[in-house]
Amino acid sequence: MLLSTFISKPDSVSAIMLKVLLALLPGIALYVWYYGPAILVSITLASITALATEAAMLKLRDRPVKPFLSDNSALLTAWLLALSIPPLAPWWLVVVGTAFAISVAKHLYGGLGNNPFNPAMIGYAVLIISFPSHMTHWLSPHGLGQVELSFADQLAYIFGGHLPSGIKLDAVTTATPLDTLKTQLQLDRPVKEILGMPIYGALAGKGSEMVALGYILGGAYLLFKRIITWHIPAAFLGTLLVTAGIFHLIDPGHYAAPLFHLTAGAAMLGAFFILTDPISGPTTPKGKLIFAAGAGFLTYVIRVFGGFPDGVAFATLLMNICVPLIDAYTQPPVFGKKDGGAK
Amino acid sequence: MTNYLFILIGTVLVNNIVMVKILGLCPFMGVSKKLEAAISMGAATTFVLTLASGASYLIHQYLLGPELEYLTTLSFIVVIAGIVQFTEMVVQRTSPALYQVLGIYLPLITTNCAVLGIPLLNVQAKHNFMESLIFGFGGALGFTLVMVLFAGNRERLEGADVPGIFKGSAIAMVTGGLMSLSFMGFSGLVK
Amino acid sequence: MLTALIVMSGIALVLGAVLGFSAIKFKVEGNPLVDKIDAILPQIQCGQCGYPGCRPYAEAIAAGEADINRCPPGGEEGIRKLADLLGVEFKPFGGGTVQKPKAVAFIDENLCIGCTLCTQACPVDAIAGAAKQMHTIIAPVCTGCELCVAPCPVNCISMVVIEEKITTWKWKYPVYALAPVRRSAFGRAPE
Amino acid sequence: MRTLYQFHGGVHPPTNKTQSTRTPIAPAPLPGKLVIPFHQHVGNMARPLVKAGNRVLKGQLIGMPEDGVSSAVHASTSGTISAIGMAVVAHASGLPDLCATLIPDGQEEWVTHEGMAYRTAAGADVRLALRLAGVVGLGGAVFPSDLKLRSGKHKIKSLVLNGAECEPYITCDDMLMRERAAEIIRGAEIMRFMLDAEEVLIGIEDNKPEAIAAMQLAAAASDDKMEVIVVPTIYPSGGAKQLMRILTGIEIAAGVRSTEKGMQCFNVATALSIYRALQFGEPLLSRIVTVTGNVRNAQNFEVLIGAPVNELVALADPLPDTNLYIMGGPMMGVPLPSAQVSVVKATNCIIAASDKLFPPPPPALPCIRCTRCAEACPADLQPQELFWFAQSKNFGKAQEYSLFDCIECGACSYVCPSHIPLVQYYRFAKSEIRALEHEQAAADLARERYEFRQSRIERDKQEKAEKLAQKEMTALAARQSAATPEAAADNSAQLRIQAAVEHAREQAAAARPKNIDTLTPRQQAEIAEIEARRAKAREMAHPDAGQPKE
Repeated sequence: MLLSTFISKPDSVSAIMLKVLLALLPGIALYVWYYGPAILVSITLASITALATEAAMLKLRDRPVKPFLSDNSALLTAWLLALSIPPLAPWWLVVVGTAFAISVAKHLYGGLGNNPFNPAMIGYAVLIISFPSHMTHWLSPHGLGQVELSFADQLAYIFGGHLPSGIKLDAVTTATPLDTLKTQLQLDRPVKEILGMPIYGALAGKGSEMVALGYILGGAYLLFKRIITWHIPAAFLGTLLVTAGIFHLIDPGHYAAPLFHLTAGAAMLGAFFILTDPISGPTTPKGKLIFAAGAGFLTYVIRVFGGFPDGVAFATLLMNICVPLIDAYTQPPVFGKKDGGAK
Repeated sequence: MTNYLFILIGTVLVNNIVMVKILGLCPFMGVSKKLEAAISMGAATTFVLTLASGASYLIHQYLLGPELEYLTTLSFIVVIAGIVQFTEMVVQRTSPALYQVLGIYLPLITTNCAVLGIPLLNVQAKHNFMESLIFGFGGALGFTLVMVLFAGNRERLEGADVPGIFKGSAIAMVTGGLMSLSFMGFSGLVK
Repeated sequence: MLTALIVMSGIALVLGAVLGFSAIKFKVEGNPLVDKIDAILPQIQCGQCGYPGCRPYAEAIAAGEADINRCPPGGEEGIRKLADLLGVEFKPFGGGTVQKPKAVAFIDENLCIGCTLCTQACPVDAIAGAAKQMHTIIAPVCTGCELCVAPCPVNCISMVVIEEKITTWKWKYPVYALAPVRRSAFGRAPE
Repeated sequence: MRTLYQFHGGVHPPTNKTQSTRTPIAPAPLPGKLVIPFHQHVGNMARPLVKAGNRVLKGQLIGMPEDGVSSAVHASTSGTISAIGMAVVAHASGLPDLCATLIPDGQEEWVTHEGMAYRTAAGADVRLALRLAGVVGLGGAVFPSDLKLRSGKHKIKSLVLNGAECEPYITCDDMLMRERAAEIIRGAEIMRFMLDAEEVLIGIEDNKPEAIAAMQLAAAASDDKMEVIVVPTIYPSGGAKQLMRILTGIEIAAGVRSTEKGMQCFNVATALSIYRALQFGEPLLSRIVTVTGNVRNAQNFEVLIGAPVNELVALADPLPDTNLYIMGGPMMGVPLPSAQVSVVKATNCIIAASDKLFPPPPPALPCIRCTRCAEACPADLQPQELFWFAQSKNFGKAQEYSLFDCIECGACSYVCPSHIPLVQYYRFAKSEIRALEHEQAAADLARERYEFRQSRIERDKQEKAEKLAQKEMTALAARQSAATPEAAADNSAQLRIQAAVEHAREQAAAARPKNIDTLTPRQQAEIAEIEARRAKAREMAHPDAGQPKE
């Protein structure tokens, strides 16, 4: 018998997830514009793997397949992971990462709603630790590579691992702007000079800064639709800005400008799409601020001082670990028990 | 001074004794079901570990010397066992509640390989007395941090729809592994 | 060789002295654990655990003589609490003990001969009545231990299962429906 | 303009109120049978005063309030009591409860009744009159009103009259305020007088302009300081605590009495019944019920307490695909276990439901912690955490996260994108916790009694041992002191006889039945019968005892 509320708002998990997927489209479109359609291949690959793994895990766990397969959460994980790894990555890299994310990080914990870690970021972390060399070959934006690969050549490389004869991988790929900055700084070149290199645009990487703009657009849509609240993006970007600003003020020759850090790497993707994952994130407003501020700080530290090219994934995972404690210690006071609650 | 700070950050985060060195897994798995127990265990271990680091440095430096190097492990074990016994008695007397919470795990600090591991690492790294103390304290702090975070996660996981065969220790192991994966993000931070 | 012996026995001597001293200094009396276990037990005093009451059973658990899964009235919840307190794994019921629905004793007053055997058996004085007078169960304090049933010479005591009333009715655990919920139409269609 | 305050959260479900406000309140015709439960209020069940076959008059007391929190129950019309027994009542459990079945004779013959001069009578007498009139809160809580009309040691500043009626579909208070504003204001004057409150604040949601106008007109005519305050439409503004927060800015925590903060809150319909009870001596026999939903003519009816729901709904002409009746609104209402249950004092609305009107929700998915529920919660709780703990039966944690501050308003369930029956989980957890607490109390009592028994047995044993020792001592002393053996024998024989006499006396005292002095012949006969049965039982138990030996 139905005993609780008899009416409910016309809303659903799958609709929410669908809106997040929609919000990713401007970023993806700009991605394709600047880097070519290879990313669509990895997104498709990741999506198919995610759905297949999800279905298999649901079957194994004896759970109904249909309602969970149509909740779009597996697709979202797949898209976020595909957007985090190089578009020219071999097919098995995408498949391994996605399958690991869905099966271990999500379904071992009980599937949708139960995972303490962001599955996409677990997938990314596993890949960058297991296959570091494959994870650093990023496609050069249009007009910057020594050679431009045709879409057919890209497909051949993704699925067969062969480049057209006479073309070396290094000729079509490059390190990310963040990675380049780090390696060049180790050669004792000043930031200003490094940022003059052709891969850099107005703020950060050429192309990638525009993709970041696309993510901001999507983020604005999510804020407008009230899928996410302002807390996480604001605290994350704010902390990143302030931390980068302080270091930049101390030594502008060695530390890049704050706006560079905001638009470089996965900062915008993280701020609006990764950290805002409600399942692995905190739930209280104060907790969201602490969580995102911590992630912003860790992102900067790992990016600038650590051994990995970008810090968003690890910062997200490290803050994910802290979520239960953050939630437990930031419970807002209940009705009538606020300090000075009388008026 | 920065040297000490680096040792501290290094032991707490970058070379975390549990997450990176994979030492001290017994209490990490055993006493992390409840948050309070994890905090108390961390505190007790911090006390023992700091004391053991200092004592073992003194013994190694002044009692054993180069010709009795082969007694290092043996003597460290004896000293640690003694300190743990002492701690147990103090805790039982001063805080019966804490004693209750820690239960059988208090004597287990003796067999916590992290507690033996850190003095041995100290010897290996040729730390001086102050460095040994800070290394021991930092290691214990890292241990406590990870214990507390892990306990928080395990308390929450109790409500999760974990598949039957993964319930309990299995999923805790998986979580420990994924936490370790996350801590690898710190690698390269302090050389 | 000799130095090694001297060093090790020196360490042992010092530690022994310190521990011996603290053993006197930090002496603790009594065992608060028994009280804590006793507080968890349902106090039905039924003896189904094989001990003559709840407290003796608590003492046996504290001494490590008895398992935690021998109290059927406490239910699985009770075992879980004991497991939490003692830091051991949860165990299902052992030794052929079954959990029965809650019941109270009922004396058929037509048959009672007033022999007082049942009043002597009742651990909580829940039977009123003197010699040669019929007895009555004081239902609100009856724990349903069934200890009075066997001694009755005329078999006039029976256990009556407590039925659910509106005042004791509990909301049921919602069925986590993954198939669409169908509303169950009531018996007859509304006119 | 008064400053209004806001409470956290709240939702805006479609109100669906206009369907039932098009026609005035209509009296429901006398039904063929009334089933009146004895437990219609919070607290102890009323004690039945009538037996099957008794003729009762309209307004006659048939259920006497028991000690403490309780209220009276009356015959809603004149007729014959055909049965006192268990019947399924309007309760989510679907369990039966003690009811009186009344067959009306159609005479509507009133019991003699008269009003009382409440201004001159002692406060306790006025409250007793209300208790015996069965006046309880008609907003749905059915808490005995007399208990709320004690100002106690706290000074009451504001008397809040709740006319917000925020639940969708329900319009009984709206219609009552439109049609009987003057009487409600009279009731408010009585309550203000009894509580010695400074002001009366009447909160009405802004979607009831007619009611607001009527109430303003009536309030203006009063000598008391009364103010009709229009509050914005938001669910659950009609929750007592939420309304008091809106009107005064003061929040009352769970477990705190509003009087401690100088406030008391009543429903408008309660004000009316208080007025009727004191002015005319009329007990609470009927109430206004909205019949709406899947019906052709949604309308408000004045219904006698005890009238069967199916006869009431038939007046509104339900559509054939109706498959469920809900008592209350769509947010907090409970499905009725059967259409045959009767209207009780808590019945403010009956919604005929069909799958078309309230489509069954899609399958519930796991919680994704989106916190829409936390944003909607008017009690500032974290429903997602409560759900997490309730579904894993971690009751201790659920309580830590203030489960009992939940008012079960359903705002969280309404907004949940996973369609989880959240309130259901909270109700489950709450009743489990209450049961566990009850069990714990029982265990504590058992331990106490057990320990007392142990100590008594120990003491008895000791006393016995002492007595024995003493006896031996005296015997020894006697043996030693006795000059002649004869005297000693005499002495001990005397002792023995004395003991035997005492024993016999004791036994006699123990065996003599008590309370036989004032027995009627019938009772004496009963006792004799029991003795006979007992003798027979004894025979059965010891078959050889009574038989002559061969």
